[in-house]
Amino acid sequence: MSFAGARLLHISLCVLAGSLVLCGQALCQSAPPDTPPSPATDLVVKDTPDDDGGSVTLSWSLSADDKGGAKDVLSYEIRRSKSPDGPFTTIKKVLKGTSSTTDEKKVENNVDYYYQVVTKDASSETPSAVAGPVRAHVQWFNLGRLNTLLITILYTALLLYFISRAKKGEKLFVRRIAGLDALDEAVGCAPEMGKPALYVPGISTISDVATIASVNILSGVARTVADYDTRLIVPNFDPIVMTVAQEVVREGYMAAGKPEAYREEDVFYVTSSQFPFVAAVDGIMVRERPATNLFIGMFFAESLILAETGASTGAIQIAGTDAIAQLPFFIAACDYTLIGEELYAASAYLSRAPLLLGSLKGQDWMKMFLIGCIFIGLVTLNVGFAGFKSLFDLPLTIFR
Amino acid sequence: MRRQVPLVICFVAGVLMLAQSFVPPLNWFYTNALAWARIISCIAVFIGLISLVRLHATKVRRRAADWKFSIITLLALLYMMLAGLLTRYGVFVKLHGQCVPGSMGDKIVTGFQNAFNFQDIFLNIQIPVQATMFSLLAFYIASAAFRAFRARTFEATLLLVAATIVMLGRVPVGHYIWGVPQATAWILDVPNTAAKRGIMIGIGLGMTSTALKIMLGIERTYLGIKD
Amino acid sequence: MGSVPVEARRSLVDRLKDIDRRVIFVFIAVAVIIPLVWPIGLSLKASPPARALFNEVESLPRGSIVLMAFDYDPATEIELGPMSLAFLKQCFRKGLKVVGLALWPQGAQLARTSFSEAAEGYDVRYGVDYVNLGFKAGGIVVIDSLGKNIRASFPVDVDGRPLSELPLMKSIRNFADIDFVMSLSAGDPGLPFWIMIAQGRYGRKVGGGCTAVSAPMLYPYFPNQLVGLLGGMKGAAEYELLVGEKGPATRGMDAQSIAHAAIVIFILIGNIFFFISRRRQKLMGART
Amino acid sequence: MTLETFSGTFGLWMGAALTLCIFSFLYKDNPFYRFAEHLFVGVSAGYWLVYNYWNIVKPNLIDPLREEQWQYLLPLVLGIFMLTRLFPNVGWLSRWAIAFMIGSGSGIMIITYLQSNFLEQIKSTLVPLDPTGQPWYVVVNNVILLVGVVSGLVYFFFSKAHTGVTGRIARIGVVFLMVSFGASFGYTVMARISLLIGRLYFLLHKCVGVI
Repeated sequence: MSFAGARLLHISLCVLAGSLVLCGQALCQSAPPDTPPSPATDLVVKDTPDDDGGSVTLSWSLSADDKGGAKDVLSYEIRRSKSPDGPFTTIKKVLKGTSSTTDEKKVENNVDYYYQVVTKDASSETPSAVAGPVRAHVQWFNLGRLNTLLITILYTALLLYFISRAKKGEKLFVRRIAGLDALDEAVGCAPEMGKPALYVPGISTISDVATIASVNILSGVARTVADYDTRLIVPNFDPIVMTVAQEVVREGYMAAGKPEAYREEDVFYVTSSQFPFVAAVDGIMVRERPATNLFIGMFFAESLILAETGASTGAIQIAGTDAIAQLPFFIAACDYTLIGEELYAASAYLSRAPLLLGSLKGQDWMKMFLIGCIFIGLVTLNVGFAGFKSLFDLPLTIFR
Repeated sequence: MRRQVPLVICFVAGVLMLAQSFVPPLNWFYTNALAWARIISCIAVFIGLISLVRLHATKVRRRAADWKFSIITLLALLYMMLAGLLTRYGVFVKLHGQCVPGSMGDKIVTGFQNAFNFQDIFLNIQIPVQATMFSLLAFYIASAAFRAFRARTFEATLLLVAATIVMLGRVPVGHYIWGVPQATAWILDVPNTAAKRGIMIGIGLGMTSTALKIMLGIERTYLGIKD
Repeated sequence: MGSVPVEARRSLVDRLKDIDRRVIFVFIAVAVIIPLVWPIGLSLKASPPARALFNEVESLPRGSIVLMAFDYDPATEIELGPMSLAFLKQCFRKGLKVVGLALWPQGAQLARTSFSEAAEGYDVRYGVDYVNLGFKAGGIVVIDSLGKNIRASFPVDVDGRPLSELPLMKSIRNFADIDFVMSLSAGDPGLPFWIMIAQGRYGRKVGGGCTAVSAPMLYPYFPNQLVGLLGGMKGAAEYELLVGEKGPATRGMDAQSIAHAAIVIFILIGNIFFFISRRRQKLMGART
Repeated sequence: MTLETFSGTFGLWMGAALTLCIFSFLYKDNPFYRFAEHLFVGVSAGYWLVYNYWNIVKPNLIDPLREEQWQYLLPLVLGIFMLTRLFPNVGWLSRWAIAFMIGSGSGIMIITYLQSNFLEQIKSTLVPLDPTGQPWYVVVNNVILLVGVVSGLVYFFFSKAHTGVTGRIARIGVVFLMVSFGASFGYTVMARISLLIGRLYFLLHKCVGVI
């Protein structure tokens, strides 16, 4: 046996003996045999970007014993101190397999902090090297949203430009929107049949822009209905939407010169729960038999229950929504449907107010801009330059 | 005062909301405004309640059609309010961030003394009726498909064909027909995605343009004030 | 041919073209009810996640302890209830012991129903072969506490009996005594938490069932962190197939197939009569 | 029969009876449906009132005010302004609260939708069209996707008549819209039938016991 071989044997025996002892100890303590896990490495600490301070971001490379599955490492403990020598206090614990986290636990701005990540298994732990110092700062601008800001500015500018041109009296063309052309006719046929018209302004809140778009259409509908001396029934899902609807309908009757014909009890609250609301509106449709049903605003699964019940009463139905999932059902069960953006165009289309028409033109220009972006993006992407595409990343990381 | 103040409030709230997404120190406005809006909505429920009670009380008083049923609505409303707000059990108990009605601490209240309590009424009335109303859709989706899916025009034919293929592709029976599962996946992944994206972009533009007009006071119909 | 019969036939075609919707309603109801009462068992192939779950449970030795979480409510019972039945039947047949609990308040009651339904036809006794610990609020905190001591969170069972009176619970202290964890989860708190704690921290094998809606979100956990997953009613039907018990999900999937076929047939009928009546109209138009 | 099972059985039958009341609407409107409908509206309105109080008003308004977090006075004041609607001569104050909600809602919508419906969508439309290194059908699908998105956008042009080239492109857009609506319709059928299966299973299994 060579010297090296003898030495190897000696070491092996020692290790064997050692582990036997360890095993013995372990058995006595009824704990599994254990060696401390290898530490997490490459700990990097930095101020969390694009926030209002009070946060530090940590990232590290996993311990060599953290391989996923039922391995040695159980968790990592994040410890923090104001000095590199400690004392370190535990801030939080993250599960194995995690290699980054943020510390938001009472982090003071502009104060130096030092961190270490402690790798833990069932019975022992190994600290990483200390990283730092790091300071949390307040950022006054969220660079990650720079692209959003630019788009917002561009879009606002486009809209304002066309609105100002419209203000100067420029004639603006708007194409036909069948659903809106049908609106007057549909509302007009209710009085001919001696029946009321029903208007459901969706089942969302007033903070939802779709609801406001609906309220705008309601305003025009109310005026037409008042002209014909018909009842307009408006059941509501949200009390605030109800108050707004009442104002708008009353205003419509006043504009038509018939304030006395307005009945506040026809614009009422039902309940803020989806299906009871539908049950009640279904009841109204089969009992009052409105000649026209208008479902305009935000809708959910109940859309088809409303539209099918309405169809069974033989009413003319016009729907409009930006709820993409509900469009197929309205299209199947209603006579006309305002699809997505058409709902928002309705206000301008119906009122022909130049300011509103101007904004439609702005929207179209934005679409052109977008199609342009898509083509530029495709060309650059397919010649192997991905930089243009990454301009549309959220959050934007290109400038970091 | 009556016209200008709301427009100013609207503008300032809108600008603050816009600004907070670019200026991190203004983030507080986002969290608070959402909470405030929720609180205002909740207080406003009281207005809804008055409207509901007034509507049904009027029906009862005038002996209008179905006035007897209006009594049921009023009684149910009253009962739920009393049971929910006044019961000594406190019927609502906070459980992991979400209030679970009808529980006392961790133990669900059951038994006769609570057969008509808040939770049981919710369980035995609200839940089954809600589920049944929802399930009416199975019937309506069939009758709508029957009526609407006629090959009247080219577009209607497309609607019909796409719907039929996907409908079959979703269930075991469709897997007996060659090509249907593949066609279903393709329709959903390619043309469907493309069209949805077009609609989404349109909605994005329409909604943001309307929102901007609202903020700037160009769109103010909602105030019920005409220029 | 005279003009009168044409008129008469046209009206029949028109009438069929515009069938009363209530006729359609009846057919839909029948199309759903018949397969529910008399299941057909249209061929269905078990997907890999369902098969993996089945095999894993099959490989557990007799007497192993399975922890089963009923994390759902009546709204999702039609999807998750059948899974619980098929899974429990497999456990009872294999002689596995089942400890049920719920992180959703109404889950406790649903567990009670599932246990008593699944126990029918098997020689199992409450307290010996299975227990129902009931509901405990707290979600992830409850799961975590099971790692240390079950009694801390569940001192008594669903009926208020102390665990010490239940023979099965005498040998169970914490996760270390549990061989398999199954969570039927309709959302939050649910399967992701079980994976995170029971699998991630305590290294237990975790399987699960979820609604069709949340299945795409949970599939990525398979097979590394989840030994198997059942998604929606289809997943439940697959499991019934594997276990060999044609249960509510098989019935449900049959009903789905038949109802879909019924709708397609109605669409076809509508179109056939639409074309016939249009051709007649054209003919009539040509005549006059 | 214990009291508990009595209450359970009673509840079960109540649920079953109400289920049938609602289903009866499929035949036609009738007093049973009216009964269920009016009960349902009353119960749910009361439920939401109570729910709102315990889940929002109490924890998010009353409790913070008790703890002297005075910034919560603002929503309280705006909420009270909202209630002025009930009194015609001061009702105009409610517009302040409404304006706050609409303004903040609009502000957040602008950012959210420009990000999710604009930037995100452009980004996902920028797909590789280079046939090298990927199967031909992926490229074909990407081209179809692109055509669909662009023609869909052209359909939504408002300031241009749908004639000539614009008209033809818009018509392609309509083709995509129709296929998509058909597909979504077909896709949803399964979920809706599931709901019915759930209800019928409840009736047949729990109440009648035939399955």
